[in-house]
Amino acid sequence: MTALLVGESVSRHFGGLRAVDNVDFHVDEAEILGLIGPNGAGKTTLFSVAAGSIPPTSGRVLLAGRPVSGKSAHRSVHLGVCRTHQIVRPFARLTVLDNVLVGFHYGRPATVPHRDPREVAMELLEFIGLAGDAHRLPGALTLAGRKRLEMARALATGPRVLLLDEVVAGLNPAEAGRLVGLIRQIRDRGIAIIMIEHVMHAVMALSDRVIVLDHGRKIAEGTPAEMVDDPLVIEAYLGRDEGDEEPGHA
Amino acid sequence: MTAARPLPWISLRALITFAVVVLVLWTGPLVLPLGDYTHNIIGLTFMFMAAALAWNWLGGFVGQISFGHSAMFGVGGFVAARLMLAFGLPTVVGWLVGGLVAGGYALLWGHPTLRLRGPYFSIATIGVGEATRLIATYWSDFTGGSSGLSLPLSSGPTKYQLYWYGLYLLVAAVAISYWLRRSRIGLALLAIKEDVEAAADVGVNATRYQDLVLFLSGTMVGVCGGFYASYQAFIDPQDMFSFDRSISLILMTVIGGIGTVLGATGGAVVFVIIQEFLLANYSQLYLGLYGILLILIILFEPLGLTGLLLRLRRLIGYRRLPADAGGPASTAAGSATEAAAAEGQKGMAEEAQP
Amino acid sequence: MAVITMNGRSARLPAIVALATLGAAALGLAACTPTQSSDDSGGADAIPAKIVIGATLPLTGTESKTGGRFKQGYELAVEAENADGGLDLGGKKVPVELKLLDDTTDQAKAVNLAQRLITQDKVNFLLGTYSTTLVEAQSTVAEQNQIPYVNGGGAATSIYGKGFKWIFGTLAPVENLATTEMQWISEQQAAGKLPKPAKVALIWENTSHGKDFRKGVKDFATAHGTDFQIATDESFALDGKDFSAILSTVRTAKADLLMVDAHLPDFITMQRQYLSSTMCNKLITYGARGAESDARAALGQKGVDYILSAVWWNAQLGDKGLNKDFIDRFTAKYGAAPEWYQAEGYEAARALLAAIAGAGSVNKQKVRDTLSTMNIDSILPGGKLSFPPANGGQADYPFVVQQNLPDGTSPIIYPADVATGKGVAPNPNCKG
Amino acid sequence: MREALTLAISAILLAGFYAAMAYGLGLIYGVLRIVNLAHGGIIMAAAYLTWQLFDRFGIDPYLAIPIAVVVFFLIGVGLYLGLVRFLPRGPAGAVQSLLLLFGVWLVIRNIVYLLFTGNDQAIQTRYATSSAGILGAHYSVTRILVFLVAVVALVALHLLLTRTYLGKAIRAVAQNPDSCTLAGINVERVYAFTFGLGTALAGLAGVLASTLFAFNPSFGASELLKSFVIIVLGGMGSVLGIASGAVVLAFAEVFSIYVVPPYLTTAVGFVLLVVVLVLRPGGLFGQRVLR
Repeated sequence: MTALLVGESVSRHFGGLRAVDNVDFHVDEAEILGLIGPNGAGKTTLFSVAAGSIPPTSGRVLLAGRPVSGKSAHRSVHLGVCRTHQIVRPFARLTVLDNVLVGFHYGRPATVPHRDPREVAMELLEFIGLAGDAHRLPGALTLAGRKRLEMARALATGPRVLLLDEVVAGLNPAEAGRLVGLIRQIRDRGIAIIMIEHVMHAVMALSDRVIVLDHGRKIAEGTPAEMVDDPLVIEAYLGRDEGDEEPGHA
Repeated sequence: MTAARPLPWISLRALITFAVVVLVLWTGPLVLPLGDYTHNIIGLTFMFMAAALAWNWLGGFVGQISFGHSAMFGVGGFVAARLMLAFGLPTVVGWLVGGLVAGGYALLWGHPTLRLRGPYFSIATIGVGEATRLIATYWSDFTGGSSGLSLPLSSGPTKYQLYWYGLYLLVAAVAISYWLRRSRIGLALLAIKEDVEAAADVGVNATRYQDLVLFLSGTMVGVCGGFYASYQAFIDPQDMFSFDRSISLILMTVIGGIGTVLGATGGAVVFVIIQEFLLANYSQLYLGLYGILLILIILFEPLGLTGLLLRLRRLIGYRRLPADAGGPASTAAGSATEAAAAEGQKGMAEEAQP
Repeated sequence: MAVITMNGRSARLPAIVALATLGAAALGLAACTPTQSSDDSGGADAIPAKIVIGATLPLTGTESKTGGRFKQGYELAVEAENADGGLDLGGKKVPVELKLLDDTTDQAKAVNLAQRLITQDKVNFLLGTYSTTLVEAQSTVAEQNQIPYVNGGGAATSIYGKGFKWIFGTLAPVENLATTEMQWISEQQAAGKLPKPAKVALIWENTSHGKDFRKGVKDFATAHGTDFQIATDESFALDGKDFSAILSTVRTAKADLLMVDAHLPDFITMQRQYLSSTMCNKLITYGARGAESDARAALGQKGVDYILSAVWWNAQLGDKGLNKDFIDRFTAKYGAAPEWYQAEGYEAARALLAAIAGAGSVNKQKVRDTLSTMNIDSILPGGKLSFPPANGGQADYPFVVQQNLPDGTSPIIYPADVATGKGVAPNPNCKG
Repeated sequence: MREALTLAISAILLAGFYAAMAYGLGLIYGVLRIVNLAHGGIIMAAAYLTWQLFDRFGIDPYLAIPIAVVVFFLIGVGLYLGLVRFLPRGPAGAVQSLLLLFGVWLVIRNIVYLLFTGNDQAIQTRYATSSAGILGAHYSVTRILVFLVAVVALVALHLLLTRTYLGKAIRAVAQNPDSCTLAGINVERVYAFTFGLGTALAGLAGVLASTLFAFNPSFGASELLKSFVIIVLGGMGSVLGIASGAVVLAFAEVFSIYVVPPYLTTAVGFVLLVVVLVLRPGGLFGQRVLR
């Protein structure tokens, strides 16, 4: 079957720094693509390009054959590509429900909802497991809760491709486990997912395919199984360690 | 977009209260023996309330503090005056056209500058306001320069009638405020105010909505400028475009409670009361008075009078069940979102947790 | 594509809706606004128990200093009138009450308070406030309500050029300031002390004051054909920080006469730069500036030497007649010599009182007519005060030209009949 | 041509004052990310202090500099500890700081007004109108002195920020307060000091202004606005950035007389401000503006 979201030799440079360097990728419907690599590898930058937040220096990203990169973020969302943030960014002074409603009202302008969006939103919150907190403020949620909210808000926009940036990281094993399950369910709804993740077992458990980035370049691609014993990957992770912040959200 | 909303953006109760208040204000002067002076001052106050509300759309709802709204006030005033002088346009038409021109002018500088946030935007608006003032002051052919413009005394509504025109202005401003706050758009504005990027990442076209609000704000302030021109019958650039005028709008809103409809209006009233009655006796203290007021409000009650009211409400244990209201997209009067959005300036959302 | 249009509507629709609301609210309801049942007691001819004269002055705010001076003038005049029981209306002595409010140098307030004095306090007549813009704003109220309004604080000709019938001003137009100075200058030309033709550098602040000054100079120059040629003609913004650009144009123009119109801060800044740039023109004037104590304090005696200045009135006029009487009573009451502000305030009030007495009633129309036709003895230069309708009710008389001398005095040097000293030209400080 | 030269020199002299005027605003913004709207008020108050010292005790303005600097340093620290400290950090705080410090400005203006009335004041030193020749043309001694002081201040400030431990701490905090806290720097103390220093610099500017111009309680408004223009033009990167911004503005104002009528020279600055803010926002204040 044909790939849904395709990146064609995508590059993004910040001044001299090649944050993303000539990367090709693709993800199919109902597929989970893992995106791994050490800090500073350019994963988040790649997300930002795919989500339209920042234009690529060269190359392009296509959704079902139509370019989504290089447009403004909200356009990409309207086309069906939505991303979450590594550091969750809920609208702190909107209730959980209203956070989701923003997505419903503005994420999918083409589809005029026949039903009360607030009902739909509540259903989504049920699914995501935040129904009980609908009328609370994000500040009152646990980290796990806020990560779920971040995902709920993204789902509300009715994406065809969901870009998840380290949603599992920082959660305790139990929460992580539940979230992994949730992500599967989302995939089962036919939504393509690209996820950046440092929590290896999560990536390995979820991903149908994995792409490894290092210094902005794609150094490996394949099934999770293939990745674990790929020398390049091991070197990338163990060979050198780099604590520096990734460009893109510097 | 109404399709997207089950409930009207203003509850029946609110609507009725509003109508009653307007009716009282409309008939007030006819039954009560107000002195002419008070009568006129109230009329002028209506205009200030409308202007403060308009400023609040941008400053409060979107969180972009403008120090340059005098620019639109002046443009509106002078365009209206010119139109009345040159073509003898009916006063109200003059105001509206003046307002639209002012709104257009606001877009002209606003569209590019609204990409800036926080202090950067504010600084830019200071630049805009000052540049506009200087250019207007020396563009004698249009503004009459330092000698200003005098409107025809005979034509147009009398000061006495202006009271009601002011009232209509206020009604329009309040209506737009509620609509901006409570309709679907209110949700977008709150999101933008919270985090532009995140808003864009869920599909909100931040630029478009900021532009829209600035245009509305500029237009309304421009119309107020026209009203002021008719009220004064003489306007000169130094006064119309003065920095203090922009400041007074900020003061009104901040005193009353930035980001809230009630606040902007109440603030304007307090502002005028201070102007008229306190300053009459202690006029050499008025600058400091406002200064201290500002400091106290920012430090202790960033929501101004509205904040005090909210506290009072909390004190007497008043709670609105959030279940009956889910934020701006519905009737948000007491909802956590509204309260929190109000509390907003404090930067502590927990405050509003029901 | 649907995305775009859909979005487009969602954002544009509101604008239309909102403007519709606005339009409907204003236009639709414009019709139904009550109108006022006006009770105009203006025509009443009955002799009242007292005559109430209303006025606002900037007693606080930026013009507070001047406002206070006008207050002194107003009060002195009214006090003098009441000293013998008040105004004589048809054989009946009627006391005069002055109702004075503080407009805090704020335009809107000046307008509102004037409105209040007329409609609420039902004053019979109005005296004006100070500074052109405030008077200009206030005059419209007086005109609307058809109440005589005499002011000593608005000089701009624009105030009197609107065909208003009820506005009278005792300040002669600033044109006259320039004209009077030019007259003295051309006398010096005739005496061969100043070159003929003389190159004039004309620098004016961009205010109505500056504009009128400029007009005076230019009109005089054109009237005197070849005697003067305007070498530079520049205006500057208030509160300038650096005048080097303007001064350099003056330098390159090689002007003989430097004729500037500026208010105090700019005068100080500019004169300091002028002096330190070692420029020297055969004659300098800063319009009304230069003789005041503030100027000497800020620039030092040498800094203001030989500066030519012209004012509406000057205490040195007070050696005889009305002036002596005025100054004596003023110094007796306030323990200081009056300046032109107090004099103008005093004259404005006196003129109004004289008109009331002349009309023999408080009938606004009659008093207005008297004001526009009367011609009374005055302390102002020329000794006569009238409000010629030809000038829209603005008084018209020569200024008094003073010159600062090294000995620290600033004698009146023109017009000759009131001169207390001899003018010096060209500026002896300039070598070559 | 030599007229242009003369103008260029006086533009440079003006730039000296402009730079001195903007240092304080720039420093405080660069470190605390707070726009000190009270800046103009401080300048005005310092002018009055200088005038009083000169008038009552005959202290020469330039000798009054150390006094003013100390006094306003303390005032600045006081303002920080008493008011600014309580503002939330982040965007909300940024907006509130504008309003708070504007309030402070109003209060200062009113106090000065009550103490000395609204009249224009000016300081008349012996050398106020004396001049010195540079390249044939003559320039006011005061302007030259002001320029020199500004340069000295520039160098001193630069050294302080680059050479001393305190300076390094300030710059570290400016870059990343959080990690500084971790590194054991007392961020609050650095903030207090910086605010004091910025206020002291504004005080210095006030002293210099008092020797050049006549002033009254509303003096300082245009100084504040021009300081904005300068820090926006020069970017917040460094003290040198501010200085260069000052030069740009001064030249723009002085030479714009060839392009626009003299009375519009002031407007030039503000137009510049907006244009630069819009076109080069990324370069502004030395960091990303667009969020």
